[in-house]
Amino acid sequence: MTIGKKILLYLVLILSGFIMFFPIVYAFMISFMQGGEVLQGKLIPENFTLTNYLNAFEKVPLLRYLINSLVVSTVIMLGQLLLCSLAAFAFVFTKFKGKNLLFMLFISTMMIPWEATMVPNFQTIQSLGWLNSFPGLTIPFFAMAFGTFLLRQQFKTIPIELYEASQVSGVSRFKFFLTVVLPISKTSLITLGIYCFLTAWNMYLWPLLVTNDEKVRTVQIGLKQMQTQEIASEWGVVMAGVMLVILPTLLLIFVGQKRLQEGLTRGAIK
Amino acid sequence: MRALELKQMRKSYQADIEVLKGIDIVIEPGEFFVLVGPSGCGKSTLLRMIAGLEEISSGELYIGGAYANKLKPSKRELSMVFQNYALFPHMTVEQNIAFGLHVKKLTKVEQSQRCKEAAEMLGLTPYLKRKPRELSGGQRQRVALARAIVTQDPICLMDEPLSNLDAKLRTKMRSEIRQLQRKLGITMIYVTHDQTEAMTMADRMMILNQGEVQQVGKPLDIYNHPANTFVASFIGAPPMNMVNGYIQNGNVHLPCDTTLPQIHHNLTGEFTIGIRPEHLVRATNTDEATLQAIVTNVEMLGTETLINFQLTDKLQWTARWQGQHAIPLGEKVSFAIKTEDLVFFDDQTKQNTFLEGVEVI
Amino acid sequence: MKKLWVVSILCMLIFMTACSNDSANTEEASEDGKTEVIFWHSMSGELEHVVQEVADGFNAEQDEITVTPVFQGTYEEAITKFNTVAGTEDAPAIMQTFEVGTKYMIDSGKIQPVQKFIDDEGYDMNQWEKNITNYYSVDDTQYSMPFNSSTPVLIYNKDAFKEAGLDPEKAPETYSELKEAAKKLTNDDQVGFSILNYGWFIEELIAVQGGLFVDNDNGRTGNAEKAVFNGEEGLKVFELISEMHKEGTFYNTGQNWDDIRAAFQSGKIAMYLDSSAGIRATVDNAPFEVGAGYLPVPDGVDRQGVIIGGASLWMAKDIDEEKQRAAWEFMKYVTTPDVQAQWHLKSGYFSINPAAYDLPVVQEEWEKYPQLKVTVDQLKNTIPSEATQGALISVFPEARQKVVSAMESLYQGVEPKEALDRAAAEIDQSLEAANRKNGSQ
Amino acid sequence: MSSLNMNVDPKRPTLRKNRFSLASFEGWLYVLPSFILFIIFLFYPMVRTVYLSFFYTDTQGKPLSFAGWENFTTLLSSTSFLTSAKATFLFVLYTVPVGVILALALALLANQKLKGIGFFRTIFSSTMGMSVAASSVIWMFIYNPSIGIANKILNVFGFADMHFLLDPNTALLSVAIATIWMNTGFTFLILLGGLQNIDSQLYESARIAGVSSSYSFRKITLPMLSPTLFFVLTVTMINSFQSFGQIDILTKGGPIDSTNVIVYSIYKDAFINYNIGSASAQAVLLFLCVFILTVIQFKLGERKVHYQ
Repeated sequence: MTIGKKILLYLVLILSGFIMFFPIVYAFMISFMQGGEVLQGKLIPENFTLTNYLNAFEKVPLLRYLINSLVVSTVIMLGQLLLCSLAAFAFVFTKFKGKNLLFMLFISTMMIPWEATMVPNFQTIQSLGWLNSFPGLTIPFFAMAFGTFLLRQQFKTIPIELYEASQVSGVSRFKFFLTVVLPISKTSLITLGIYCFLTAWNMYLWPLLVTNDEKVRTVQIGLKQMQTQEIASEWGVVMAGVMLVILPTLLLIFVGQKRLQEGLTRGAIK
Repeated sequence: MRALELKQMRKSYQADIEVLKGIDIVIEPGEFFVLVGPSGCGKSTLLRMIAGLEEISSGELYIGGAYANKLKPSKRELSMVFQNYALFPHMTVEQNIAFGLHVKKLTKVEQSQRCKEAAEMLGLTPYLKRKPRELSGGQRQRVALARAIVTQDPICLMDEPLSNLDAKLRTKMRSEIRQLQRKLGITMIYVTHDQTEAMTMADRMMILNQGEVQQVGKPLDIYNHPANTFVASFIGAPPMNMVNGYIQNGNVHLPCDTTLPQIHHNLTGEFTIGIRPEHLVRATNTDEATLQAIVTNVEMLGTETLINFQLTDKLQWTARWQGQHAIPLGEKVSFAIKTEDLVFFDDQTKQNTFLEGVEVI
Repeated sequence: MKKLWVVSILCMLIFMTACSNDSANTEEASEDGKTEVIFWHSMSGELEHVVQEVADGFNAEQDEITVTPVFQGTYEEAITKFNTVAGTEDAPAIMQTFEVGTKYMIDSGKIQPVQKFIDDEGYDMNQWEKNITNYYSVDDTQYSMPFNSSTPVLIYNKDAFKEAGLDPEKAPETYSELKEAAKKLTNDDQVGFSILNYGWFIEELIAVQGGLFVDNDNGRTGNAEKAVFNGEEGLKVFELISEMHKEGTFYNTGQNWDDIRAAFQSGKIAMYLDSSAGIRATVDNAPFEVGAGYLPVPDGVDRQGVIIGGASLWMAKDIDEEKQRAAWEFMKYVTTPDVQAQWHLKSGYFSINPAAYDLPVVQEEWEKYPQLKVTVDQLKNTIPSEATQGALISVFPEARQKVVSAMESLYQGVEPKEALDRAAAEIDQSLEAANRKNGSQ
Repeated sequence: MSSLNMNVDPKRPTLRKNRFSLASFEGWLYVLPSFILFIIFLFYPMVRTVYLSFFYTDTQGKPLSFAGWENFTTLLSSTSFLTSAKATFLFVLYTVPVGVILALALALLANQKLKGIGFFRTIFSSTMGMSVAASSVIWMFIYNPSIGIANKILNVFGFADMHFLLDPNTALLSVAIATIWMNTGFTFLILLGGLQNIDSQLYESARIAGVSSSYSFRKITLPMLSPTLFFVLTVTMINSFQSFGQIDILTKGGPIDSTNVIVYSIYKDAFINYNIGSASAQAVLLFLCVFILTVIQFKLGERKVHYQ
């Protein structure tokens, strides 16, 4: 690579990085603005004080919400990884009647608009007595067509010889799943895990519907609680809340990104 | 025909880790040149530097006399066969072979003509419409070869092209590649870790270890006159037998109470002494210098027999005898040794004392 | 990897314990002998704190009842949830619903009109502001208890007025004054006037002229069957917007409250209509002097006054009478002058109980924010009628969307009459469908 | 998948049958947990929705009387639904191809071996961590005609102010841009993973052959990346059809219904206008539409996709 090309690449990288990251920086700036500064169209706050952050913690039990979100997202993530990998495994490594039809059925669930399911699901959860509880917040999301689809694509790249080898050596299918399929697919599992976690972290309407209590409520509800309609929202505080809420997810991406990279290079050297 | 010249070529990834430590070599046009060494010795890196896939950290590369350090891979007029063949899974054999030919400013007709020739030469004609995954390992290997020769570049680089094949096929391909090279008269630079491949195929070979050249030369010269203990044990199977001994008063003392009488060199002191297995012949008459040892294992290969025996408590040697010898295990056998068959390596530098100071090319 | 497992297992553990705790929690509440009143509301931001303070005040004052306010998202979200749980044990005792949901709540059959308790106790309703309670009263039955109430006002930039040579102490009162002022205020960087694309403001601008929104006396004497806002009054409003927009003295700020406030505070617009509840924050945040005035009327039209906006508190049916009574106690507490004074000062909404305005705390605040008094006066001067009582429509939210679309089409050059008629026709259809359903019930 | 048959021993017919049904049972066992949850939380509500779409409902969502196809015929003949359908398709058209191409470009950029590339990768994938609600609020400020940065930038380049979200001609496009930004992080990460899985020797081979980089992009990168691309396209298309949060916050379906995509229209009918029958009918139509498109995509796509 010539120096000129390198410089050009870096320029493009920096430019696109700036464009991609700008909205987040903007939110960060707003999170330090007081009162009307935001509405007057300023870009850089007058001074960087933590008042808004303290306010955000005061306004809603943010810490409690953060812990709840962490628990809910982690449980959903683990549940999804488990169920999706099991189902994807079945779609790739077992043979049963109606498999293809079932797969199409699975995929079709992705197309069901959530608006249509919200109210009936709420009633189901209510009749199960799961309102205001972690099962109600998590279990409906354990099955996920998207994740099953993603893992199926990944599992399909595993050479069939590996499966045959395990059959020959008398290893049970489940053991093959645990000891061969899962470790090989680690990268995909981590990617999917991050995705699941983030999606769960960003849920709003469902947690709002099934909870009545700050003991189980999640951060996105907290964010909504900070905004107002008829009265001017304190955007500085709201953005401080946003920053606090996206901090864990950004950290996760940062760490996950590294792990991802490790996983990928390890796979490449082999 | 173009020669290749490497001058003090070095490669380092980080400042302190040097993968190649100054390689100097001239590869003659039309030569079959083999780079051999254990894995991790830097031979593939060297090949990739020649190809232009890796940057040259320092030193100079000349192709056909022209400075080529900064040349793009495609401008070096060479072809390359990769270890895993690097076939495009989504293209047919024909498309794979013809890949990139359009850059050579050939007409469509010429392209397909060349492609057919290459396929014909390698017996791939029936498979032209197939995808790589529908081929056997040997056929894939041939596709990779065809893709290299179709370019008609004067230099061809091969990076362990046979390592994914089974033993029998490997032997067959070995001679095929050699014949092909002769037929086309191209310069071939061939990387392998297999000393047999190197011995059987090379016009000349270069042995690398830990980024340093150990020895360069014709296979037999190297076999007969290994430059150091590394080369001695790397080239030849089974490897050269070695033991620490010393020379005193013109007598060679081996640690197994064996003393060889005369020596026509003026050597004295401690040495690592080596001897090829085939030089440990069965003692037939008593006035020969002999070595007596207990047989621990016997491998009969039909035309020859390998006899393992306990030289000292910790050291086993192997002898290779022509013919079939059913020796019971545990028997004490006498081996005759000729002093001129012994190779003496400096105890400190591990260099062959006979070759010391001699330029080895 | 190990760490990851530890974290996962920990999370699972928390999860498990949380599950097992859950059933215990619900029982605990009733164990201490107090009646628990769950109060669902949609007050977010600073308002949620004020609601909590009111509830805390009530809980501290007596030891029979505990009121627990729970935020349930926007009005729409809360109403969806209420709709689903109404009639079950998960239903709240008190439910806050926006003004346009009034007809819906009445029709739902899941609420208990507060009139019952007023009658039972002979509670004196006259201490409440008639112009507020009227909205939630149908056929002389008080259905819900007004809670957060607001009206629209004209907000303007006094500094800009001075610069344009206008009297900063005198807000434009008629359309011609408004237009003239807007013309003077409009320059390269500033546009004279703006209205949020929100149906409420159109309703108000019609009502202030004494015009009706739907037939059957604004739906107060029978189910509304036809939209009538496309009459003379509505046309005047739309013509005003259309003309000013064509002149370039009207700025389209979209549907977001915050966008229009941003436009005002950044000096992009000099006058706009805002909710009385938002005034104080606007005054605080603006880097210039802010004035407030009454809603403008067309020339030669007598000002009738404004309709109340905001939300009210509803009581659920099908719950223990004891809980209903407890909820009623809380509602009464909320309307006491002291509480209302606090509410008015902290939230910016009106006091339901006008007595609160005479309290020194309020008077002091008014000294600081004379703009607040303007809003109260505007409400006080309102002449009660079907027009200012506000419309009662089952499909009100939908109607508002249609009006917004009509407003938006004005900016695309559609004729005011055409825009209004189209919206009215669409609302007629919806009304017809809704009435048909209700009829077949 | 036919190679899976190989574990069946043809010499022992009795065992064969046993094994097969056992395997079949086992297969179901793995799928069962997901399947049960799908039935409870997706299929049951969907069936209910289909059921309701054939009824007149009261404002509480209870079916009143059978309506036959009327909900559908009313919808299909109403201009507002057709506007919604048009907006939806345009929105998908704006977001999916551009979004995927942008993410692919970023992934190609971030796949270079450069120092500090990890930092850029993190930056590019960072939008994945932003919730739709949070991002929408930020974009609301960016687009704000009076204070937003977007107009300030336009002014710097000498363009006049734009009313991004207020002009029916630009609103959908503006929401689409915000959506593309929100989705890029995830799409980027998946595509980068796909790129890194391509054997580097294929590119080296191309370098030696001396083909142009655009040629090797067309002949190597795209075909090798096709399974990933196919996946990303399918998923972003479905997601795009279901975009809701950004529309709710940025435009509320306006101005003049120009951004009133079907999902938002469903939301309005179900949660604001209490018109459950119509909402259900729209949900059914949306489902069918996405379903058909996905089936077509699978049929066309799987043919073009090269699994290794």
